[in-house]
Amino acid sequence: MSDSASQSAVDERLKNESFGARLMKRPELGAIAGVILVTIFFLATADPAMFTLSGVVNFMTPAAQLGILAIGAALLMIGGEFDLSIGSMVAFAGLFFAAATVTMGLPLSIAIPATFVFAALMGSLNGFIVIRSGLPSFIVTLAFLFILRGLSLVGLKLATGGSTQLRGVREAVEDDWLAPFFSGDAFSGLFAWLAKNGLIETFKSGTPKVPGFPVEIIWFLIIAILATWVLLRTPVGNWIFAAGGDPNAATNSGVPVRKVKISLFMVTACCAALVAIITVMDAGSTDARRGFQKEFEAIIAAVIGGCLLTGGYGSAIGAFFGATIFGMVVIGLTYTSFDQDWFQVFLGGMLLIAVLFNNAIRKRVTGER
Amino acid sequence: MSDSASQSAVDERLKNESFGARLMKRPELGAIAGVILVTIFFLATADPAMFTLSGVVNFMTPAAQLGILAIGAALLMIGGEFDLSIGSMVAFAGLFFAAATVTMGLPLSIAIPATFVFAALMGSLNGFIVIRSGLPSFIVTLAFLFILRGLSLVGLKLATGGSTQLRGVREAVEDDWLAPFFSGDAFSGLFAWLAKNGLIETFKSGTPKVPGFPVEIIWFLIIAILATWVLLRTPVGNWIFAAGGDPNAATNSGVPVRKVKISLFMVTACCAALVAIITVMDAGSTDARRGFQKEFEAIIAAVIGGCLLTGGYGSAIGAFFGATIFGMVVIGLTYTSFDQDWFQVFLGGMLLIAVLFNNAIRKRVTGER
Amino acid sequence: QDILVVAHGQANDPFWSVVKNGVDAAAKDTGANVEFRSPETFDMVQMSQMIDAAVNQEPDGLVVSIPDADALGPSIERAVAAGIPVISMNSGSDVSKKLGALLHVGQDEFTAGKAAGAKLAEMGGSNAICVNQEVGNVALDLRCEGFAAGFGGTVEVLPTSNDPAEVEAKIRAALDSNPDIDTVMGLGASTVGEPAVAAVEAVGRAGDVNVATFDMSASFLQSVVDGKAAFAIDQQQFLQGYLPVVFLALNAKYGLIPGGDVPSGPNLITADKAGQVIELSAQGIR
Amino acid sequence: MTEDTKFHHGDVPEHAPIVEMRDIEKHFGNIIALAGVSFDVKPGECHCLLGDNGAGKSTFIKTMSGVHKPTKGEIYFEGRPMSFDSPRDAMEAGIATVFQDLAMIPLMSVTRNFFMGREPTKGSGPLKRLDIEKMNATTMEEMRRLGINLRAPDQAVGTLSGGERQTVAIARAVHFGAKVLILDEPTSALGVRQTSNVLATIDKVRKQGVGVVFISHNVRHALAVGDRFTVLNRGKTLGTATRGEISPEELQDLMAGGQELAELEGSLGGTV
Amino acid sequence: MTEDTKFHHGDVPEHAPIVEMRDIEKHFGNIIALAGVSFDVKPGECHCLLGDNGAGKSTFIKTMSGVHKPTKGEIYFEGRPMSFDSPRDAMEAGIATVFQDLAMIPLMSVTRNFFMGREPTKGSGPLKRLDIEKMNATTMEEMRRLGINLRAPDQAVGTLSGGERQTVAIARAVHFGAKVLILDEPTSALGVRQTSNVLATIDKVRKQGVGVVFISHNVRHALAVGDRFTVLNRGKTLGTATRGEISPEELQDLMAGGQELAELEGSLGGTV
Ligand SMILES: Nc1ncnc2c1ncn2[C@@H]1O[C@H](COP(=O)(O)OP(=O)(O)OP(=O)(O)O)[C@@H](O)[C@H]1O
Ligand SMILES: Nc1ncnc2c1ncn2[C@@H]1O[C@H](COP(=O)(O)OP(=O)(O)OP(=O)(O)O)[C@@H](O)[C@H]1O
Ligand SMILES: [Mg+2]
Ligand SMILES: [Mg+2]
Repeated sequence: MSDSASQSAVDERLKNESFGARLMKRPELGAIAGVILVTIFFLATADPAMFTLSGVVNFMTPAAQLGILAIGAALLMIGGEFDLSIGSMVAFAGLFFAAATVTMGLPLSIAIPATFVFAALMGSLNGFIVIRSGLPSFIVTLAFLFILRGLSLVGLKLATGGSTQLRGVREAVEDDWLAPFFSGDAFSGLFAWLAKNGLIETFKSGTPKVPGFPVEIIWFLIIAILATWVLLRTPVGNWIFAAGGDPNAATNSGVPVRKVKISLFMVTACCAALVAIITVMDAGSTDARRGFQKEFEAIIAAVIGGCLLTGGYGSAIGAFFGATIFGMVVIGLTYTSFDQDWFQVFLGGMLLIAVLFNNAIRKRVTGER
Repeated sequence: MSDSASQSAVDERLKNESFGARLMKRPELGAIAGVILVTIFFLATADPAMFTLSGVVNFMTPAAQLGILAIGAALLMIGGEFDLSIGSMVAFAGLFFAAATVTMGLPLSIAIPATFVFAALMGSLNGFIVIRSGLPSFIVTLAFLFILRGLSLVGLKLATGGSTQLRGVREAVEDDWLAPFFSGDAFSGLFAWLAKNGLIETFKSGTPKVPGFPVEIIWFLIIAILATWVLLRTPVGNWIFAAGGDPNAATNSGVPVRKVKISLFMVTACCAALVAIITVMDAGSTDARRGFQKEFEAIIAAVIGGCLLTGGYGSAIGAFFGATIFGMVVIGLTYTSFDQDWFQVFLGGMLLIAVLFNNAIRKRVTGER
Repeated sequence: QDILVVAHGQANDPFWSVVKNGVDAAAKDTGANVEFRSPETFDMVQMSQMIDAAVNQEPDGLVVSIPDADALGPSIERAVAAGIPVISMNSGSDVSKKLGALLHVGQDEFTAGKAAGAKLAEMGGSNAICVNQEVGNVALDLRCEGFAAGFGGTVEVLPTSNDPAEVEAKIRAALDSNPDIDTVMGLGASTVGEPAVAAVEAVGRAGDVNVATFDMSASFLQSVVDGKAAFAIDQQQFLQGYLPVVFLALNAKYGLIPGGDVPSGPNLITADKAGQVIELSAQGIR
Repeated sequence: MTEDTKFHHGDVPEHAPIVEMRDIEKHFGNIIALAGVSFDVKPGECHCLLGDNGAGKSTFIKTMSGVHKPTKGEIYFEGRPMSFDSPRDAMEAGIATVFQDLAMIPLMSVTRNFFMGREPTKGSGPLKRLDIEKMNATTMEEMRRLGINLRAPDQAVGTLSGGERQTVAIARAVHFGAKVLILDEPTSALGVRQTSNVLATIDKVRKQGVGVVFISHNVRHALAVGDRFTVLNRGKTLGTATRGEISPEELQDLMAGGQELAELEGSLGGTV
Repeated sequence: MTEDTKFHHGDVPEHAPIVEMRDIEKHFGNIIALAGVSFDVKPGECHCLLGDNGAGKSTFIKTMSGVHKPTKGEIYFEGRPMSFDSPRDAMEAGIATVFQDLAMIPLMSVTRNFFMGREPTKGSGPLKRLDIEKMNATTMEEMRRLGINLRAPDQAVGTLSGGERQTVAIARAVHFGAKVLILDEPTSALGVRQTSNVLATIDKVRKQGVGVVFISHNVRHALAVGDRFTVLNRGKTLGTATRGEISPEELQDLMAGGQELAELEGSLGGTV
């Protein structure tokens, strides 16, 4: 049976493939052409302030917050399910966290884990209902979209005695040793030193224009790398692709599809909780409208980044670039001199052009048809 | 080869099936249990006014407006695609129609066909891009969600000279012979006669509580019947199911998948245009927020009614019941004495319970597992 | 007595939650049975259907806001025809009488915007952005229009979403790319006002740029106290919820009704008054 | 069907080919699936396409039935150069195909799958509608003819057994096959009885002047009905042989890609 | 593989069965797929499950491998009553299955499909990761052993040819098969060479004491490797025969559901 062992080395049934083609074939790099196109567009049309350090940090901050959600959503979509409740989860986890720190006065070392545990519980409830009932996750999590949003309002009114804003979080957590991990800017010492040495821009007063790297960007990078590692390099990643690609076939091949899906719901909810914690600590307050429609934007970012709505295909890095494109376009248009009435028209047009371009490039490079 | 012709008459491999089981197996009837549950709930909790004639008409009106969109969305979903731009299309077609009648003073016999033609063109553009690029329709129509919404804003400002609200439609079309088909109440003579004879409720002043049957309900019924007929009794219906079930297999079997999908995009856009015309004529005005999130609600209604998000399965009657459930819950809560703060919690809870109940009943009756 | 309130703003909107708190307080004080209802988004079609639903229940009084007289007119006239006393509040002062409402409690968005614009112009502003978190919501669009009318100088509308991070980034972007901007007008305190203050600080122009906003939140008022923001516009919307209910309750009981419209604002809360208001704002009363 | 059917008839009818394919190449990205294959099928003959797994048989017949566009090469249909844009075009020209993956929609009923793309209607004008009774009756009848007794014509195809599903695809192609019938491993999942029915059916349609392209891994099935045999190997033809020119052993050798089978032959005792 | 493999060995080893199924019934809604089937498989034997299309073979082995829960009936695994909640449970007990629909994810690569659910890792702690090189090498090797030379292990399974895909499923089951190996029509899409390899592989694993359940429509394949033969017909057993007790003709007759084949036999010339 040792026939043709030599054949596998050089197979006459293969053409040579360029390096570019091999890169573009990877779903995680698919969205890169879109990022480049959008960058070129704004380099040409936007105020140069957009691509200074402070400008980049400025548009990467909302992109990072969206991106953390988008990566969670992407994992779940690859696993074949949706979670429409993440936007409401941001509001509800924010309320939970704010109430824990302000109303109950708990230290962060308790409040943060508690928020995550709580979010994970809600996520697993979502997952459990989906798995048990066999209903589409779209409709189940939609119900939780409404329920959690409503509960946030009720909870806020309870916690504040009538207002829809709960404030005082910043004061409550200011001195906590965990606070720097979840709010403010990282490496502020480094940036101050750079500013002193004239390596980065400063205000006239001498303080650096960018006091540091917002922590959400760092979280965003960490989570993107972690999710990519899990997807591509661990058994669980394989199970996620399998569960989304064909749950029946996956179950029959011994993949614990139910466990995988429930875990993904928990992860997604925890991503929402992380965004909630970061934004609540940044803003110092929370209100009932936090995270409004974020589920939608997260799915958009994941799809721009190459995830299939039908599951089984996509990548975390793609969601990363998708969120970046979305963030750049939304914020970037403010740097241009277009009439802002046209904002949505441009937003839609840019999204469409970015994905079309992306797609065209990929097809051209990989020779797919 | 004439073996066992007798076997096909009574097959020992079949158990008897109850009539209920056969009914519940049909996707178009799946949502009926949910309607019944919701009705029972409101019978128990709501003001009895809800189930008087005027109450029913009252909640069926929004249900019908949503339902017209939902049927379009359901057909498209069965065909395997989404249209996220229908909400914006309602706004834009509304603007188009209002501008045609008010600003340009065209008669309805020109304005209405023009609006439909225009909507169909936009729909086919959507479809064309989706088919040509091979991108998911989710992302393409999302771009049009933004573009059309933005254009509505720009167009309104142009048409009104700065305001985002265009008024005066009612005055402009009042005397047009086509107006009664698209606005107001049908059979109002009949209802007045019924009221005079005390057969239906009146206000203290003697005017009937229900002046007639709102035309949107009649359109809703017509479209539901038509769509069901097309789906179940025509070749095109078969093609729609096939195109959504597996576009490759369908193409290989000779189904003109591209044409089917583009037509469906056009139909969906025309449904949006119809809703736009009806609501603009009813309200007498239009604004830039019309139809906001209606795409979402339409998809919800279709999914409640049993459509699969992955395509290839669902029904128009299901979407009909789905929209009815949604409309009943949204308006019905107005008739109850629940605190508005809890509105969303109830809305979510009711939706979840309705679909779970539905599902449980169907499984029980058909013995599926 | 049954009194129904149908408003165009949602219960989770900071502004409208205060209105609702007023409604609830009036319900308690009068002992009437009051329900507050609103559509899920700014949706005139659905709102007219909700008014119809309210009319069907033949309440003893109906309170409505009227941001679009064309769309809501027929439903309100139907209520009046059915013999239900109607009071309009918040928006619609111009059409209230015509549609048959007894009176109007509130203040026009346009007027409020105009007052704010005039005040900011007086404070030295000449180049402003009006940050609108819900473009197309006619009630909000009117605020910007009024602001532009009162302000006189250049006014650019900046469309954003409800997300504070995005609002802050966009305001920073606007300030970065146009150094002439000296005034930021927000249409909501917690969604726009607070991020606007943060954005102005982040670009290092605190003091040069005047920030003002419609409505109030405790955090924004704190900024006013601290001198980081100019003022907040208070419509005293608690009154818009409270008074109509009380009037209708009295009307149902004794047939009493005031003779004319009640203006509830505008009321500019500047640094000197802000301190007292913070507590009340944190409780959802102002 | 009559008992005296003879599969082993001698001569290939001499006609111009219905479909002729010349030097077809097909690449998928960097993968070369076909590296120049020529092939034709004449009316009334059964031309067998044989070859190892992955040799390119399915890819080849997909270019013939309009699913793939060839990267290079020409297709002649009834003598004229032709390029099918879609399977529907090919179908309308008279080519019916049973694909290896069957091209069925699992969620749809047997009847709806059977008539997918070519639904019969009754009535006219706005009342024109599917002739459901006729569709159901035809489906049950055609299935029974191939040896499958369906429980009900509205069972979803996804819940049929493998062989039942394959039979639906075959029955459909036979029912609509006009000039050329392409069968890609049609008997792979079929039972003994169903297989014999399918082979008999091939013989019958061939007699009616239809050109049949038959792909199989089973030498016996190929020899039972084939008039000519073309063997593919790694994307290229190893040549075409006419019935009688070649012995079963030679053919089996070719199908396995030449010398390699010899090593294994002993262990199988000729059972494959 | 050695040249002197003998498929035709006489005696069935006398052991207690690994899996025993008693009076299994399975209903889907109002459809009765199995109406009481008993079956067992012993270590080191190859037990063939034969029968017409739609007889219930696939449904039966799916209850054995934990996919379906039987509506009625008992399952004993190594003598103890057992009810598998999921295929994973069955797998962990040592049952590996090649399903008729193969249970592959088309969008995933060959390697990822091969190891799906049982991925080897290297490293430890947070650095524990898939051993990609080993996975790729194993996949290529196991495929080559069954006669398929893949171009690259990262090709998506959806783009493989039918036979290549089936071989992935077989190679996977053989690689992981521990105590019982269930093969549902494993050779249906395979070429001559691949088929002979698979039959030889069955023989090899049986010799190692694994119990094999083999479903086929090909009498020759069944007779080549089978020790016992159970025939299903319309959801019921027609009985079990031991090698030698039954002639190929009798078996073929039974597989076609009894007398019905006789009518067709003549026309086929024993070619099926
Ligand atoms: N869409 C595709 N993308 C990449 N490679 C493909 C694609 N389709 C087929 N191939 C490759 O082309 C080769 C030929 O495949 P094809 O399906 O034609 O083989 P086949 O002769 O039908 O084999 P079998 O007998 O196993 O069905 C295979 O090696 C397969 O991996
Ligand atoms: N999920 C299901 N729902 C309804 N009926 C089913 C389902 N699965 C199988 N059946 C029916 O049960 C019967 C047995 O199917 P099964 O797949 O077990 O047959 P099989 O013996 O494997 O046939 P083949 O040789 O064609 O593969 C078939 O008639 C099929 O239609
Ligand atoms: Mg093939
Ligand atoms: Mg089977």
